Amino acid sequence: MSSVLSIEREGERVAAQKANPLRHSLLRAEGVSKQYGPVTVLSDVTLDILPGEIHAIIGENGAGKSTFMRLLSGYIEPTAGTLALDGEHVRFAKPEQAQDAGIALVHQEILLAEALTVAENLFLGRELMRNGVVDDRTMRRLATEKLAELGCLVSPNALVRNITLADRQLVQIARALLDDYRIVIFDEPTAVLTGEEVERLLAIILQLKEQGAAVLYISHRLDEVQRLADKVTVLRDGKKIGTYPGRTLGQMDMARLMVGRDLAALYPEKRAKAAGEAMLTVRDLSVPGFAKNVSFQAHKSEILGFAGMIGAGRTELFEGIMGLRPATGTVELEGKPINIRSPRAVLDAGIGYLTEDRKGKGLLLHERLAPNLTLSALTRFHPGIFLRRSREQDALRAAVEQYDIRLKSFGVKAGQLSGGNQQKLLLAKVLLITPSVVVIDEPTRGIDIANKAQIYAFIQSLVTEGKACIVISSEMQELIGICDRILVMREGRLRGEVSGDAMTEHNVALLATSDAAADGNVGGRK
Amino acid sequence: ADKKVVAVSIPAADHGWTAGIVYHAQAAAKEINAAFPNVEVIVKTSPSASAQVSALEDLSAGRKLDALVILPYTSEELTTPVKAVKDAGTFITVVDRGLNDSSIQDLYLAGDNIAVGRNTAKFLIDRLEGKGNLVVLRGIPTVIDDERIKGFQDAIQGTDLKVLDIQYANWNSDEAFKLMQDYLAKYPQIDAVWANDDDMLLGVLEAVKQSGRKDIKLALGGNGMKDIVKKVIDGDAMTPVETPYPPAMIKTAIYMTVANIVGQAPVRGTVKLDAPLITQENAKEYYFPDSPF
Amino acid sequence: MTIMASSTAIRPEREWNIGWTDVGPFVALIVLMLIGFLINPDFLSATNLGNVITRSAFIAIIAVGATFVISSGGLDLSVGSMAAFITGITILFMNRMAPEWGIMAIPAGMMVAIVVGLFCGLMNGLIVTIGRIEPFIATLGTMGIFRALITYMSDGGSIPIDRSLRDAYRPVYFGTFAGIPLPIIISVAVAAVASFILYKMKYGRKCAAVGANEDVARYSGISIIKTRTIAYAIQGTCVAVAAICYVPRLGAATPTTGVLWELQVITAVVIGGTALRGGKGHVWGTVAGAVILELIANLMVLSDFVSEYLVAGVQGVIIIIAMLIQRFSK
Amino acid sequence: MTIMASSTAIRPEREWNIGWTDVGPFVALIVLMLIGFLINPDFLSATNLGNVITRSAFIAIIAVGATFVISSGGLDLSVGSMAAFITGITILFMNRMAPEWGIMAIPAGMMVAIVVGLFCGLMNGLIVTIGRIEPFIATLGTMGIFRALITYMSDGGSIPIDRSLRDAYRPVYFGTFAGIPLPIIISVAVAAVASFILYKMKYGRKCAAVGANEDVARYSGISIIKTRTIAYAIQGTCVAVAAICYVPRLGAATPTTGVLWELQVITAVVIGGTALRGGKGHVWGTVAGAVILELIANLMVLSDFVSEYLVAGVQGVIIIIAMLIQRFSK
Ligand SMILES: Nc1ncnc2c1ncn2[C@@H]1O[C@H](COP(=O)(O)OP(=O)(O)OP(=O)(O)O)[C@@H](O)[C@H]1O
Ligand SMILES: Nc1ncnc2c1ncn2[C@@H]1O[C@H](COP(=O)(O)OP(=O)(O)OP(=O)(O)O)[C@@H](O)[C@H]1O
Ligand SMILES: O[C@@H]1[C@@H](O)[C@H](O)OC[C@H]1O
Ligand SMILES: [Mg+2]
Ligand SMILES: [Mg+2]
Repeated sequence: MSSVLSIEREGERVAAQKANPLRHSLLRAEGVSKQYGPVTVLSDVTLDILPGEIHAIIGENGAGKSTFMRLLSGYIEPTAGTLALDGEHVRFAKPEQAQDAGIALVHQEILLAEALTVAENLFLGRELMRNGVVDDRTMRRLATEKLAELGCLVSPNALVRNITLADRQLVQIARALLDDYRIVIFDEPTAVLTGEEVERLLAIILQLKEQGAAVLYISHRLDEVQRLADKVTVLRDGKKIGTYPGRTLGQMDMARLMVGRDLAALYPEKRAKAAGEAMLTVRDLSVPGFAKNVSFQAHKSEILGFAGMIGAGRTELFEGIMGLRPATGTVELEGKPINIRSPRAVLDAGIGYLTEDRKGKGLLLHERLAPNLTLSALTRFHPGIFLRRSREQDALRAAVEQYDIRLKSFGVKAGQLSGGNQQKLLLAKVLLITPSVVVIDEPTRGIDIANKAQIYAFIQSLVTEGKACIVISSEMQELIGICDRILVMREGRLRGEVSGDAMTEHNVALLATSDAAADGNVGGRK
Repeated sequence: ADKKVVAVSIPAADHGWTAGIVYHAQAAAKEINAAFPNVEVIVKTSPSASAQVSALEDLSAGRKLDALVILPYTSEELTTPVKAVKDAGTFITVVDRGLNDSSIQDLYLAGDNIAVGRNTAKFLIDRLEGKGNLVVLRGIPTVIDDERIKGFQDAIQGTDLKVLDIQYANWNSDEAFKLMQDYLAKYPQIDAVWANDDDMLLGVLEAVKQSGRKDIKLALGGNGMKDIVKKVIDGDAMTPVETPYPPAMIKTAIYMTVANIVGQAPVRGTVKLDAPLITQENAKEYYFPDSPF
Repeated sequence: MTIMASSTAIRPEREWNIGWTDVGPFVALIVLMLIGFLINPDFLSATNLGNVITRSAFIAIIAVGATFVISSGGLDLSVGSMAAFITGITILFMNRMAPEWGIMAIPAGMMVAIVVGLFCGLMNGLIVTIGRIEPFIATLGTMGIFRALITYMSDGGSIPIDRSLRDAYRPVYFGTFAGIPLPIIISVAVAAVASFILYKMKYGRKCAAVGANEDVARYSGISIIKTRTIAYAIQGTCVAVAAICYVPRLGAATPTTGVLWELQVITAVVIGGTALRGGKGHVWGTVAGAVILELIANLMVLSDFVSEYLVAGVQGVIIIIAMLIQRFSK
Repeated sequence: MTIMASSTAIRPEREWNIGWTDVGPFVALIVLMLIGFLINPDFLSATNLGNVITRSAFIAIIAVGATFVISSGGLDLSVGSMAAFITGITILFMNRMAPEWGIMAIPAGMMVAIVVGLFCGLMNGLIVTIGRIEPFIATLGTMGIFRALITYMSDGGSIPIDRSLRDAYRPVYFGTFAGIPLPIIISVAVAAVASFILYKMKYGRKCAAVGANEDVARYSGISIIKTRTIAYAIQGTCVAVAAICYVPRLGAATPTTGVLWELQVITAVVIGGTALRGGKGHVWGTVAGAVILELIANLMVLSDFVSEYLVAGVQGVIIIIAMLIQRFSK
């Protein structure tokens, strides 16, 4: 506790220094607050944004980061407080006004029109013209170039509907880089990105800084924050805790400031492996176009990781197993074959799947929490044909408690929860069917560090109860930190397996990328 | 003293002929309301059979009706509801499309649809000397349409007149235009066309004119639309005759009903308007240039 | 498992969240009644109101079914001609059986109606779901098919119900129970069952989920095909119930029976607060919507201001104004 | 802390993405023609095809406008009665001016038609966007209004065009240019302009974006209100163009002009490949859709298989089968 306080004091010092700034502030938020009805989401936040500086905003899920960013970029208006641009008072009633003032926001959510192409989305609302006609050729070329800078190789003609989440995120980032903005705000840009894409993005952000732009950067990946940030502002419960010089803060310091107290270790201690009998057996599973002849077993009380690069086909493999895509092959649960043609049958058999796309496929954003919670467990939860509303409310209360879902009112709709809390609600939803095998696709995407630890501990407790847990993740450290065994996929095929001491980033990366190691096990046992 | 209330319930203007009905009913109401201070004539139109049933309920719910003049949208569906009005002591006049139970009406006034079909057929037999290829356009599936077709078909039975084709064009000139174009494409030799309503005949004539075909000798309609009667007067070669089926019959019916109520001139029974052939000689009697129909 | 104490108290969800969408149609209803009273005091007479509500029963019953279809993200344009077709089959069946079975032909015919309705709805549903055809087109197609069938069955004329059955059947439309006309009771019962299904049964949840987001529904193990097909089957059954009540009122099926009902039905659903693109259904709002439509027509008949030619226009204006009031009084 | 190297191979993507949605309607068109030829060789005669395509021009022109409305996420049920209303006003205007202006009354009347169409479309658009009324309801309302107005203007009868203008105006429908009937040329021109707007102008992008995802559009600085209102205005203008071609065909406006066109128009758009829930519009597909509808009707008459009573049913079946073929041959 004492360390937190000392850091907080240092924060005040930084703030005091800034009261007399040498460089003038580009954008200043003065005592801004945001209320939704009786709910206060952001209260009395004051912040200066200086040119040529990368300013990270960190805080727990639901701390109000996204709300603050939306406020700075004209998507919502504050209920109290003011904004000043170059010392002049400004009001942004619409995002365009903020954009005209040189402020661009990359949203946490993916906001693209799925029915349009990549290039069309990229230039939406500011199409290039030539001889009075939209200049598709040039736009396609620029789109290809801009995306290539970010390491994204999708065709500009592809419909957004048909590209992966990661590619969508890159398209969205590219939108904010098309023009020379003075302030670029990134809200969780890397949540769905992996490897080189993240590196490329960070390089681009540093370049923006070199060019004198101000960058606001939100991420739950504290290592990124540490590498990038000149300043770090911490929000907690809608209030500003302080602004700190970036390099003075370690990751654990940041975590403490966000949470307000000390945190336990991120990864739970690994148990001595009690290798249970086979729980899930998958044989020769193929998902046309995505996965070929995949066979594996997951055991009772085991955490099994699936690693691979974006596009390796992991998501589609499990969507195939879940009956959500046409697939061939056999799946057995504790020796009993499962009908993988019907999602319902798979769920009922006891395999739960937590999608990586929580907004698009996980939750009904316009629906209240209780119906969302019980949607996949209707039959288990409401035996007979009637709904048991009070049971449902009890379950919601229990879930809110158990999964520590932060909300201000039980009456909110799922879409009004912050990203991290949506993820916890989704977790609660999937576990409500009491599956014996739980598949979690990207369990901590966009999740703050404290919640991450919670989720890991939670996964641990699931296997202690005797379930098998499969974790698909693009964060290798996470897999290594929690898994008993990791399977690696590349181009739709299983390329190998690592376990025990062989679970190193080097080995996994080798299997995921190179042909040399293909079809072999790297130091693992079979 | 209390005003006598006469309600007039008719279909909405859904094609030329019913438009004529609405026009004449409103004209009659205006004239009578002006002429007889103690009579109130109320005209209500309905776009469907069930709407008309509703209108009957509404008209009789608020006030006691002394008389009802009704042109039923369809026969079956209006029989019971009209009987309910009758049972409340209202004088019932039925026009054109009859009810299923003729004991309900006090007065019935109608055209002769069988005769419309029969007289047209007879003329065709005569002109074509008993042989030739015909195409027929029929209206909206209703009893009226059925009767006309039946009158026509019965009359050509046993002759060498052959009906090549018969299809619905819903008493709509646009649909008739298309249908006639298709008939023309389908049959290389057509001697005569019969559309059982003049709205449709307009479309037919346009299609024939466009095709430039010379084989079609006659294109006949029915209903006494003023434009067609004018053709007859002018001695049009393709449309030399016409059958009347004047929408003004509603006006006659309203006047007769009012006469019964205020004039103490008992009028009960059935009035069947003839459907004689209108030819160049008598066409003037059937020509009313100011009527909308 | 929780390593953090949850801090601030969370506001409980109010048990009844009554939004404007729920109340709106009823407010519109009341405003219309007031206007009606000002125009013609007879408007509020028990007979008149009874008549109006009774006759809104057909559309209301069918529209309750449409609430399922629309809420699940579908649309059904075939309801009007389906009603005509079912009426036709039912009458033919009753007439055929009347000589042997006498009055018992009536309940038997009602059973036939329900079975046929269910079947027609199922057909629509399967074409839309298994056939994956845009509902608008699919049901436009079946609309033509049902219309053709009734025209064929009636030879273009009409299929009247046998005289021997008429009197026994009459009370289904004209009878009252405890002073309330039977069609009102039937439609309230249908709406009650429907709102029970939609709000108290699992199926209702599925329906709304499928309409709100197909992917989420699928990932939650809800079968889109089954859910939507059932919605169409419910629609078909409702059409059958409406047809059963309809027979004694008009005594016959004709090729023009039920023409344009689909538009009225959809209008009632939308006025009632259910969004055309799917999601939550508002059963009672739908019923209010159906009554509103009938009231407007009734007002037109009772008032003497409007030229007969302009009735449709005034109705259009009233509908638009009613919706505007709903929107802007939020 | 991810250290994986990305090495995704570039997925080659064809420069032009021609999907089934683009070709489907044309394939269906060709299949229908073949069937037609088998049934009756006259089917492919120049006169017959000429007639059919010319006839489809009205629906095609209106449906091109509807492609904008539907692609932007709207719907317009009022097009049929709007067509009647515009036809009526135009004829009244021409007749009034004919004595003074002679033949010049015709082009002047055409201008009037366009202005009135634009205005009617604008009205629809504003009610939907500013009034925030579900398009289905809003345009159902204006449908009633336009229908009432034409009924009123014509006293329920018909408004025929002045004899003195008839011959001069006739060629607009019956004339040909280089052997091609004028309505065909006009509708191709309208479609060409429309596809230019939709695919080559900024506005087209906005339209698709608004229909595909309102939030995204709004966040991209696109005004939903403006975009959708313009779509309705374009729709109104297209209706006016169709009305202009229509006048000489029958020489009169009546209360039944354009009845049920809205259903045909929407069907043409959907058959053409534009999704009813909005997004990308397919102008040429729409035109093909309109021709398909007219072809089916024509086939019914030319074939001798179908009882007159069942025509509507067979049309329904064909439409459903055509859509099924489209779906499953993907
Ligand atoms: N429209 C709204 N109505 C009510 N509450 C809202 C609304 N929008 C957001 N909230 C609430 O405001 C709080 C802050 O949300 P915000 O999205 O800003 O959090 P965040 O810091 O970005 O979290 P995360 O890291 O999970 O993205 C949350 O509790 C959320 O539920
Ligand atoms: N709808 C689609 N159409 C065509 N290709 C697709 C589609 N969706 C995904 N792909 C491609 O299929 C491959 C498999 O993607 P997938 O999302 O399964 O990978 P993953 O291993 O789950 O990666 P991630 O880490 O993104 O979850 C990728 O090459 C992707 O671009
Ligand atoms: O409405 C019918 C009309 O169109 C027909 O021509 O004549 C008889 C009428 O009942
Ligand atoms: Mg956020
Ligand atoms: Mg994935």
